[in-house]
Amino acid sequence: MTAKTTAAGVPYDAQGDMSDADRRSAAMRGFLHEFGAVAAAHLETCVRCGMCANACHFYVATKNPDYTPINKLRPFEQAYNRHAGPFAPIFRLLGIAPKVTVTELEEWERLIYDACTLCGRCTLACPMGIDIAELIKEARHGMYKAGLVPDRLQLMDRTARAWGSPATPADDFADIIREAGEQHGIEMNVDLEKADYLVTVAPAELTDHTKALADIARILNKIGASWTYHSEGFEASNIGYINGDIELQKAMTLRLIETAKKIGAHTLILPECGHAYGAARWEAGRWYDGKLPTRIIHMTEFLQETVISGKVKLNPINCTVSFHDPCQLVRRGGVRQAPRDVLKALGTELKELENHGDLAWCCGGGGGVVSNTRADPIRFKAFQIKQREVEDAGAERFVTACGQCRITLTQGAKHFKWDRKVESLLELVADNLAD
Amino acid sequence: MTLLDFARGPALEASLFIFVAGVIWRCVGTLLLPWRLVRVEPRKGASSPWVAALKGVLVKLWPYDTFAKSGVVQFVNGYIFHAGFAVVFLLFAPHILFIKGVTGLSWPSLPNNVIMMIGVVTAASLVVALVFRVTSPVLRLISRVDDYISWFLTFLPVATGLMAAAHLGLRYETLLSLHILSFCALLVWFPFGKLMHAFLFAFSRAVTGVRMGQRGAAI
Amino acid sequence: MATPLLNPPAPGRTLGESLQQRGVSRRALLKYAAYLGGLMAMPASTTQAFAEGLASARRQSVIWLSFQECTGCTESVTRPFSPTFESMIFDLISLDYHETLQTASGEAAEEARLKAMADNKGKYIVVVEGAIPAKDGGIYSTIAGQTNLDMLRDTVKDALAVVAVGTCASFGGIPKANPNPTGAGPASDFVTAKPVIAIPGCPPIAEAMAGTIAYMISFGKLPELDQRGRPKAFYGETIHDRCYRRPFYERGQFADSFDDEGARRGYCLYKVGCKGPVTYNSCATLKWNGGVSFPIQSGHGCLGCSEPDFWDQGGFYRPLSASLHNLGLPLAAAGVAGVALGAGAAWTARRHLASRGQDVATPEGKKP
Amino acid sequence: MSEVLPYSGLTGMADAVLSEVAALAKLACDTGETASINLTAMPLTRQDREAIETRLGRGEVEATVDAGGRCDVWETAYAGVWFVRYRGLDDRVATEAIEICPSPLILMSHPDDRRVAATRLGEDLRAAASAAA
Repeated sequence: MTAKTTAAGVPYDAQGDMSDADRRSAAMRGFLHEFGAVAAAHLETCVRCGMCANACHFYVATKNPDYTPINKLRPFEQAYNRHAGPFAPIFRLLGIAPKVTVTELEEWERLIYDACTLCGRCTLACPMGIDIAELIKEARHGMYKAGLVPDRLQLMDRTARAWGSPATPADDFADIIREAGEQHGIEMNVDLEKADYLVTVAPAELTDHTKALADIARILNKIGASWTYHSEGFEASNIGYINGDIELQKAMTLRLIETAKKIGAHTLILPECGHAYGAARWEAGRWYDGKLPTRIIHMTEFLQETVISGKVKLNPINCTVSFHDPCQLVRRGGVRQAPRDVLKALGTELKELENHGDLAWCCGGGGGVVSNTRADPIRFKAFQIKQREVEDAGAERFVTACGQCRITLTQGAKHFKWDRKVESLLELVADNLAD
Repeated sequence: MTLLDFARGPALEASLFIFVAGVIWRCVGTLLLPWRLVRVEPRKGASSPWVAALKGVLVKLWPYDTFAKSGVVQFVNGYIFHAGFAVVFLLFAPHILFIKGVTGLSWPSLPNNVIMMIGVVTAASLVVALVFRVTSPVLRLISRVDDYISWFLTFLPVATGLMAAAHLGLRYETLLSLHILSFCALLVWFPFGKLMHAFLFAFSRAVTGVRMGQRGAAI
Repeated sequence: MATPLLNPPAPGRTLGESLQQRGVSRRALLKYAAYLGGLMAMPASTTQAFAEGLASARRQSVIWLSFQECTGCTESVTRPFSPTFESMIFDLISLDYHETLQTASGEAAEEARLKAMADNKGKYIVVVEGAIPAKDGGIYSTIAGQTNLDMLRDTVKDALAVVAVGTCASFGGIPKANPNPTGAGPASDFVTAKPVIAIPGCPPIAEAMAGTIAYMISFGKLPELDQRGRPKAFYGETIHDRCYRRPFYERGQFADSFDDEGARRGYCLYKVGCKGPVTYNSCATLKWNGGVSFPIQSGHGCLGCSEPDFWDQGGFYRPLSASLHNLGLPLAAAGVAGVALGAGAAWTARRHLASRGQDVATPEGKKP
Repeated sequence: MSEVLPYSGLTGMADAVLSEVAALAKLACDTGETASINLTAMPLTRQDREAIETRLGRGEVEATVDAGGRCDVWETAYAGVWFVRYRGLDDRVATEAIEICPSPLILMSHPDDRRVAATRLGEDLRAAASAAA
């Protein structure tokens, strides 16, 4: 694992000892596997109108045309045209769609991983309905096969493969939970054999935001639910999903769901994490024939149903608040109303950002970008878009419902010495439970 | 055989053949690929896939305000030349007769001066599209040869049509022949370039509509 | 095209003198010149010169050859509707040979032709009526044992110029229509050494013939011709451009059939197959039968009879903008071909994807 | 075209012709250049022709020429603008022209005709004298 640059000076990381030819063909195998009718319907339809550029925070923040979303797909598209499109045999014969070179793949690593958060804003902008974000995720499957992944993401991948979590070995999980319980004075359930709710976590909560572990426990205890954390299936953030490591994605998804099945949980609560929702709620069906053996909901959805049903009462906060919509939860997940319902129940006055809900700007750190230090410069630039909107909205507090967004925004604030705290919706609820 | 006979005869026949075969080829070749659907348990209360697909096709007719603003050239100009091309192609009496000859369908036409005006606007709008393509760094980067060929072959029938209608330059039958031949060229190119979006856009929008519809997310 | 054609006046009386002899005043010639000049849109200032030119010219020897034809052109050109004007052409020319009109027959007829050729060597005009069959040595039409082709070549050798009268002689016309069994072609296919002026039409307008001949006699040169060899004075504009129904076309008002309201209102006949937009002729202005009417005025679209291959334009009632042939079958075939190609492409792609992507874990957990 | 139709038969060409006549009349005054507009070669309807004729009206001079058929000539209500209607032997109108000139050529005697006529006049007189004698 060494940082390299292409002849054109583009930095890239490469893993493994593959020859260039092997690397290329591994990438092609990965790409090829994605080329079904659905991807084809998208790849066949682009008219190069360029409207996706202005939807992308990285393009808007830098004005670098390389970051035009559809441009990030070029090698993927070229491979499609050469190998799967309706004219592929002719293109191959005439050399119209030349082979993707390993150099191109190396150059595009930066665009596919560093410059895309899979936020899907470009998908909304595309007049042809091309789901660019989805295609980039599919392109990552090939890149992962070729060992062309940013080292930082690859490191997390290896950790997750070894430990079941990029943050901690499974063996230590129960201890972390108990410690958090002691620290916050909450009774914790871990590794119970039977429970109605299986509660899962994201790495941020095992390191930076341990209070969140206690917060959800506080609420579940309050409503008298039967619930547990479980060492066999706790890690909901899915680094495989982000990196394009489909094997890991499957392993991590199955671990959660099989654990839920094992303990007879009717509901699996995902933590405040965007990609956890995308991976578990919308892609687990891949391995369960489109049916989920258990209900899978995001923390925010859980808060909404608990608050709306009146199971918990909240003390009003009486302040103005702006909400950052996590892309995977809202734009790509359809959970638009839940956080707003909860904020309303908290008695706050919501001051929406200029771009909010489905059209919200990404924090700039999703899709693994926040963990990929190589992307820091553009990530900070993208952060400023959000910073401006938050200032313009002028609310007293700034809340979100995704740990990764929270870390990204907090880091951005720190970088620009911006004294705004990014708060968690869960924490806000837990802190204001009425007796 | 005069140029006009060639244009109205073998040229039109061959190009229509290529057009029909090519369009179907590309559609069938795309849709008969393995579907590779990622199976999903839809959100409760999500609209059915067919409704979601239709919604995907329709919603995308109009951009969200923010994208309409940031992509105003593409959006406004795009609408102008699409509508202009459609009106000129579909509502000019001689064109309707051509379509009737091929499909048996016909409908009322617009007066020629209206068509002329719209034709001029369409041509101007296409020029704007090209200027934007070659001046915008984003579009310059993402454009392919396809984009320029498709532009040229779309512009040519509009230009020759206007010239023929205005009797500009050459003799009418020559201009008419060139107009028909340029349309033939458009037909021949159509299935192989990006112009196919005229058919494929519906599939692309529909699958996104279904994917997002299942999640109850925006399209 | 200002090639001087005619030699200095031969001995003998001029036309003016011979007319005077018959008590016809010069006003009559002036009237004739005004008439033809007006039709040819000649500048008014040249009318006088036109008349003077005619007065000082000698009668022009003309040899009229009839080949694959129906004599309709002769009928049209020689049967005067307005006798004053249309018969005056015969004061201008000496029709030395014309199969249909001459009284001589058999060998005497052929002798007349040979005599005219000898007497006016290099000065006579050959009018060709009808197409010339060239297949199988031209045996499909012979006169006095001589093929049309040979007779044409013989006669034209010492001619001053050739006038192809009618569409058959100009462009091959009906004999040349598909499948053209006799290999017929226009005069211009076989005459290369002499100027060939085309006066097409089925039949041609008499005034176009008279005007052209009179012009040549009066001014001693060819009139200005278009790229198909037609005098621009009569074939310079399309029927459509000079059609009184043109405003309806512009307004998009059309007859959809011959008995609908649009037809009764005199709307444009484009939709019922009028070829006016691509037909160059003077019918819309000169009209027929002494200016009474022309096809469009009588409610029928222009057939395009003064254009090459007008018989093979896909049918008289097929709109100009429609393709020449019915495309139902070819397009159905195209559809089938498209499905086959598409399915083939998808099958190839599936195999290709399967063979190249086989060692990748299947994300769906299912076979593709 | 029957009367019940809304179509007036006017194509707008009449106005165009009339304004050209006006322009040519002006030019003729300024430069002395004569001009002639032949109405036959124009896409005019019967109604157009009538409109032109009516608009120009009738002036002081009217003449009939009999040379290979009749020819009606009249000066319109506008001096120097003449209307000439050429007819064939059968009296049908062959062609019509509007001439902008002091006097249409058709009204002038041709020098050749005059020469012949002068000769003939002398001969005729002599013949008459000798007959009388």
